[in-house]
Amino acid sequence: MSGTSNETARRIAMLRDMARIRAFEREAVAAMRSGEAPGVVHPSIGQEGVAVGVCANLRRADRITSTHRGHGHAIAKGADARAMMLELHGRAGGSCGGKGGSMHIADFAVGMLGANGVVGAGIPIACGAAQAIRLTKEDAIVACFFGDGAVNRGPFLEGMNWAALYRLPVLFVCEDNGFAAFTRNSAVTAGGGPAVRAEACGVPATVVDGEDVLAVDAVAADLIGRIRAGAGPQFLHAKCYRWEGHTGTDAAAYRPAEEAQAARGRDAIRRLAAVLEAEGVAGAEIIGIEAQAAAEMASHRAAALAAPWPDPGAAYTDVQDAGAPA
Amino acid sequence: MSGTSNETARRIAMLRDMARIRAFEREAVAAMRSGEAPGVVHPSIGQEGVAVGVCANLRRADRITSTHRGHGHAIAKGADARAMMLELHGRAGGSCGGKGGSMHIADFAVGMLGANGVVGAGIPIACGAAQAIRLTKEDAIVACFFGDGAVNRGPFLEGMNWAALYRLPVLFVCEDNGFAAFTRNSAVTAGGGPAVRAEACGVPATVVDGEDVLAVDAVAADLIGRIRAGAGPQFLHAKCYRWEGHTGTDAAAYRPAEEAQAARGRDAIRRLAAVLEAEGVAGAEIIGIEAQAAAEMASHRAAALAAPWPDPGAAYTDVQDAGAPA
Amino acid sequence: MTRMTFAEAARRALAAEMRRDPLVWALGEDLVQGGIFGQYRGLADEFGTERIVSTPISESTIMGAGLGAALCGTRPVIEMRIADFTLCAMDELVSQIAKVRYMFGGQGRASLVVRMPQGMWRNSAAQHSQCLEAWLTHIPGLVVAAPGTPADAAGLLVAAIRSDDPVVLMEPKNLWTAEGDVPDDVAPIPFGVARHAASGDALTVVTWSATVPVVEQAARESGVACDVFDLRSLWPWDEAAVIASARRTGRLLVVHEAVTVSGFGAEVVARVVEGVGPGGLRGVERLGAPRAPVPFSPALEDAMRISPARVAAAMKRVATT
Amino acid sequence: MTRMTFAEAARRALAAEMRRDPLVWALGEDLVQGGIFGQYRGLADEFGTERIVSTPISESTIMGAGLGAALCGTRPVIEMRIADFTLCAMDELVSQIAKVRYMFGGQGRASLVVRMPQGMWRNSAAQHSQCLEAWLTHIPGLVVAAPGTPADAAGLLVAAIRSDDPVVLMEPKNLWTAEGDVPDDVAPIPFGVARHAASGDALTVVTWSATVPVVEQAARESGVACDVFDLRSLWPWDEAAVIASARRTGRLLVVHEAVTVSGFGAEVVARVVEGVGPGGLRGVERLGAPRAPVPFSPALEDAMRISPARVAAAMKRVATT
Ligand SMILES: Cc1ncc(C[n+]2csc(CCOP(=O)(O)OP(=O)(O)O)c2C)c(N)n1
Ligand SMILES: Cc1ncc(C[n+]2csc(CCOP(=O)(O)OP(=O)(O)O)c2C)c(N)n1
Ligand SMILES: [Mg+2]
Ligand SMILES: [Mg+2]
Repeated sequence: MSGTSNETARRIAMLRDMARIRAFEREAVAAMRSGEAPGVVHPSIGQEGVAVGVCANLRRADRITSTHRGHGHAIAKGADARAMMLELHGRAGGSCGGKGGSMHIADFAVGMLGANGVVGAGIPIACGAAQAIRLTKEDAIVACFFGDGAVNRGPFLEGMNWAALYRLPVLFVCEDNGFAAFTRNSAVTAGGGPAVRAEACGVPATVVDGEDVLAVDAVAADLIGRIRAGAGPQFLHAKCYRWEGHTGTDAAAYRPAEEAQAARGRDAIRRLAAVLEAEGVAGAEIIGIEAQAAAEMASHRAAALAAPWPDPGAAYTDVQDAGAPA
Repeated sequence: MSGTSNETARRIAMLRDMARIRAFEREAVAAMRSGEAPGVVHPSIGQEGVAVGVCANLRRADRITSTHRGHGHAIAKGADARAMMLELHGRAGGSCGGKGGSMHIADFAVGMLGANGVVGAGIPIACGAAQAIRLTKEDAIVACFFGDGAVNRGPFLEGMNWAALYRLPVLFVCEDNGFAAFTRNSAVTAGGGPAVRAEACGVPATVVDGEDVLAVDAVAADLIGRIRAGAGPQFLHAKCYRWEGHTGTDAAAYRPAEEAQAARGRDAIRRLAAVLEAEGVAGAEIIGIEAQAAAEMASHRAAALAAPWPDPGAAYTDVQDAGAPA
Repeated sequence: MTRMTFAEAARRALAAEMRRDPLVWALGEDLVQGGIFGQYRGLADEFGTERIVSTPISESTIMGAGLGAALCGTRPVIEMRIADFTLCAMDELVSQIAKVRYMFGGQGRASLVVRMPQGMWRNSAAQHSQCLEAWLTHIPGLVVAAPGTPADAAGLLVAAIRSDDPVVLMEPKNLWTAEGDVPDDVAPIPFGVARHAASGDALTVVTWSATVPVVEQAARESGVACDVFDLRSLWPWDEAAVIASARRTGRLLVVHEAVTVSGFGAEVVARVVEGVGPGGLRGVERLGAPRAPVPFSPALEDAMRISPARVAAAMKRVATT
Repeated sequence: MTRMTFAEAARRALAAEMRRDPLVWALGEDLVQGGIFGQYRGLADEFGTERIVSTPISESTIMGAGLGAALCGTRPVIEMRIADFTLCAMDELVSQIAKVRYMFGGQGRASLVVRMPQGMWRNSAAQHSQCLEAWLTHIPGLVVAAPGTPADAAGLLVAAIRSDDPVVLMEPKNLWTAEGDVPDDVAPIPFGVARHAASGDALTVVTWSATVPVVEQAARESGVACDVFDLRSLWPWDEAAVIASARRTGRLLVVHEAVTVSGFGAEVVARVVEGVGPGGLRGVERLGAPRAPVPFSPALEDAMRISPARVAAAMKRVATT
């Protein structure tokens, strides 16, 4: 295989991951809307390029921390999508045995240290994970995903300072989709933005078009390389757009429909597909990848619906060893 | 009176306030060491120029929030020094009736909204005070004092963003004395420092020599003028040095003695005295001002020692109206 | 009287208070958009964005700014979105708001309201389902209220806004859409006065917040003659009424959604035992959550949920011990 | 056995554990300088500044980083300086550390220790004197320990470090300089086993932490034959021993420094009443702090302090009801 075709294979893998994330979330939203999946789902549809472009540069030993909008991070890091779908449905065999749900998906086997229901809470956790990696002399880094809304929470400042101070191997990834729940984030954020704030605390920052997965990939490769080389933390500000509402049931009436429409025109999946086609990959192959992704996730959803509920007794396990509920 | 002599009178007043703060704290530390004053005292000796230079530009209607090292702010804002000394001694007639002590001195009559035992906690409070001032259309601003250690706490970021976002009338004053308790603050702070962090959140920042009260005065006058004119929040990074230990009993063995010695050579009081003498104020007048300050505070201390203890029943008052302790 | 949801009752009560007193204002995330339960819907249109303030995701500063604003004479309503997020603002609530009046010897007061919708709601899982009322009853300086009906949602909110004390209002997330009759002109409900929801001689039942309708249903269906008290406020709480009832029935059941261990039910039991004397009671039970986080799956969450059937069974158990 | 202070016992225990297990490390403010009570003195010299880490004033991140480090296989000792500052890190403790194992279905564990010295100490006033143990007993996932003697300070710290559960250690600030005999080779003290500090038939007395020596003194001086239990750990706690004793004595006194209302004493009373049945007790009392913040002035602080004389009076009261 030539270098180019190696590269193409890598890009096809990225396309596949993005397609899988999208397909996963389309099923997840549908399942939530139909009531088959309980609780609330926060889709990252339109933002797949960030998760995939970053995680394409991570190894299994590397760790990630994630957010309430974390399906994409998990899948891109290699988490078991079937177990995730079961988890979303609250079934036995789910990633967390049905105890976590969409907002608490974790897959420690692939270094996915957990989604988080608290905005910004992953930042200190990522710092400590990196500190432990340092202490145990593991060869690994941590990627810490969070939204643009998190830059207004205190732990953002604390974590940036902390990581810079101890020169920790962390890539901070601010997924800037423009909104914090129902509020346009620019309406509640002053100053020069996430990158400027990170730099003010000593973490070098780079801005990237998060809707261009190859751009994310290139920048992430560079930053992660530096981190592995011991340069300390780096910050990636990835601009993107949240196509859907805040949750699967939010109609996003607080923003002009044209805005979301325009974002759909910048779809990272279609853009990568166009690059691949220009590189000579057959349109049919691309269609096949997307169809396969759709089929995979539809089958996971069917499996989830057919899966048994967890045993009610599981509600009382894994609380703690000493003083566990009787 | 000529303009110059007006100006001189103002400077003499600043000298007097600095001398009063120093004298107050010398007595406070002595009282703490002797055991006459209970609890812990955090002296701001050496930092008087910041409190006085800023407060010289505040009006009675303006508010301040302060820190655990807050005697200087209080006195500079016009708080009743006698009541403060009684408070430090835990006596009836103290600023807070003996309930607060050194770390919780407040004097609402002059807009002193309280010292605070929690690092950084005054920042959100100052933001809200400014918001209320806006809402009630009061003609006033808020000055918010905190230490260099506070810039590593989350509320610092949140408060900067908040104040910039709502364009609140707040002067943030970071009193950078080089230390956070027993740790040199530069050893735990990454990046470009307090001013850079504030600017990253949209609050314009100015750095000043906090050991030069006239420099502080000039910059504060400018910044406060802008705030009153509606320019929104401003940030003042005042560099100074903590002459004493963290508390009255800390020998500060973690730093070279020469460093503190050098700082004593930059004494804001002596520097202003020199300016005044150069302007023709008699040395005797300056000596008199300092002697008067010392006498005042010694007499407050004596008064405190002679003052009655609060009635034990006061321990149960001012908790709350509904559901007060029986 | 008009029939309306809990959220609508609370919305109207806040609007009425904001009309009455220009010093009342509200701050929190997404408030201009109506809040996540619709309890602020339309208020920004009427009162403008200086009184209905959408804030950044900055819980510490939402809480702390509320305090600063109270110290300067306004009456802020601090919206925490859900009680769990108050964990990001505990210093501001517990070490600042609750203590400021006392520490400063009465110079300043934190006359403000902290709204923290709490509890299980649609499988929100461990970080979005916690009940923390017991914590706040432990903190001197705070008044704690926990409405269980639309009428009380309105009346306690009005009381909280008018109170000179800081009042924490634990609104049950699961009841936002529950309906009930609400007075057209809402009067403040005094703190410390329980609602006597049912009368009976067999058993004293104490509850509040989300479990109020559950207990009411169980009392109807259990066949046990229950003396039911919906406490409405937990600090102060109506010790006198509960103790008098328990002295009469000799049996006490406390039902709450929160974890039983160190829940407020423990305080109720302890006070009643102290009040009537241990010899005065024949049966005592607390029905709350096990000491486990709230799980996501309906199969697991339901196993923990306080249902009318479980309450009725407990009623029968305690009534016959 | 060697006689030493509480702080020295804790210091040595940590040093021994750090020697034993290279994955044990500590983080907090001023640790390299020895910590504010000297409980880390000299440790940075022995273990270096990568294992004794002086941090910025960033409580949220001290706590949250501790969790991240535990999830990656180390065993952090998180130093909060004083319990009050934990209020700045409650989300990290309660919504993250306590729940992570459960939420993730057992994939990860927070095997870590959170040290939070607490209580009155030298007129520290309202923001530096709070006792928050009751809060933490209410939170599923946490083990809560509260030593009252130098030997237990060491033995519980060792147990906490070796525990796979997150353990919150409430060290009584007022006892750091208290002296006692400490085994030369410290063994972990199992959680849930009380120390039976005195035997008697007239009255069961339960206490922990700062009030342990106060209660012991009162038991000696009161003339009442007290069966005294120093709980040592509050979750799990030694219900069996306490209930058995109360069944025998028929009288229960719980003494703690924290506010009485919704303090852990309420849980103890409720459990004992549930355990022995209400008819099994003749006297019950809780002795704790009034529901008021802790004041600064010695004249006021002393009015609230739990003294041997006040405890002895309560012992006599309960023993004779
Ligand atoms: C501390 C905290 N405050 C509030 C919330 C409620 N909340 C959930 S998601 C969200 C918006 C987050 O915005 P952002 O960080 O930009 O992430 P996005 O949803 O856009 O991915 C909010 C406010 C929360 N989960 N945690
Ligand atoms: C949230 C919090 N953490 C820790 C402390 C303990 N503490 C008191 S003062 C202090 C140092 C503060 O440093 P700085 O902000 O620079 O103020 P300075 O003492 O130098 O005036 C610390 C760590 C505290 N009071 N509050
Ligand atoms: Mg966003
Ligand atoms: Mg400092």
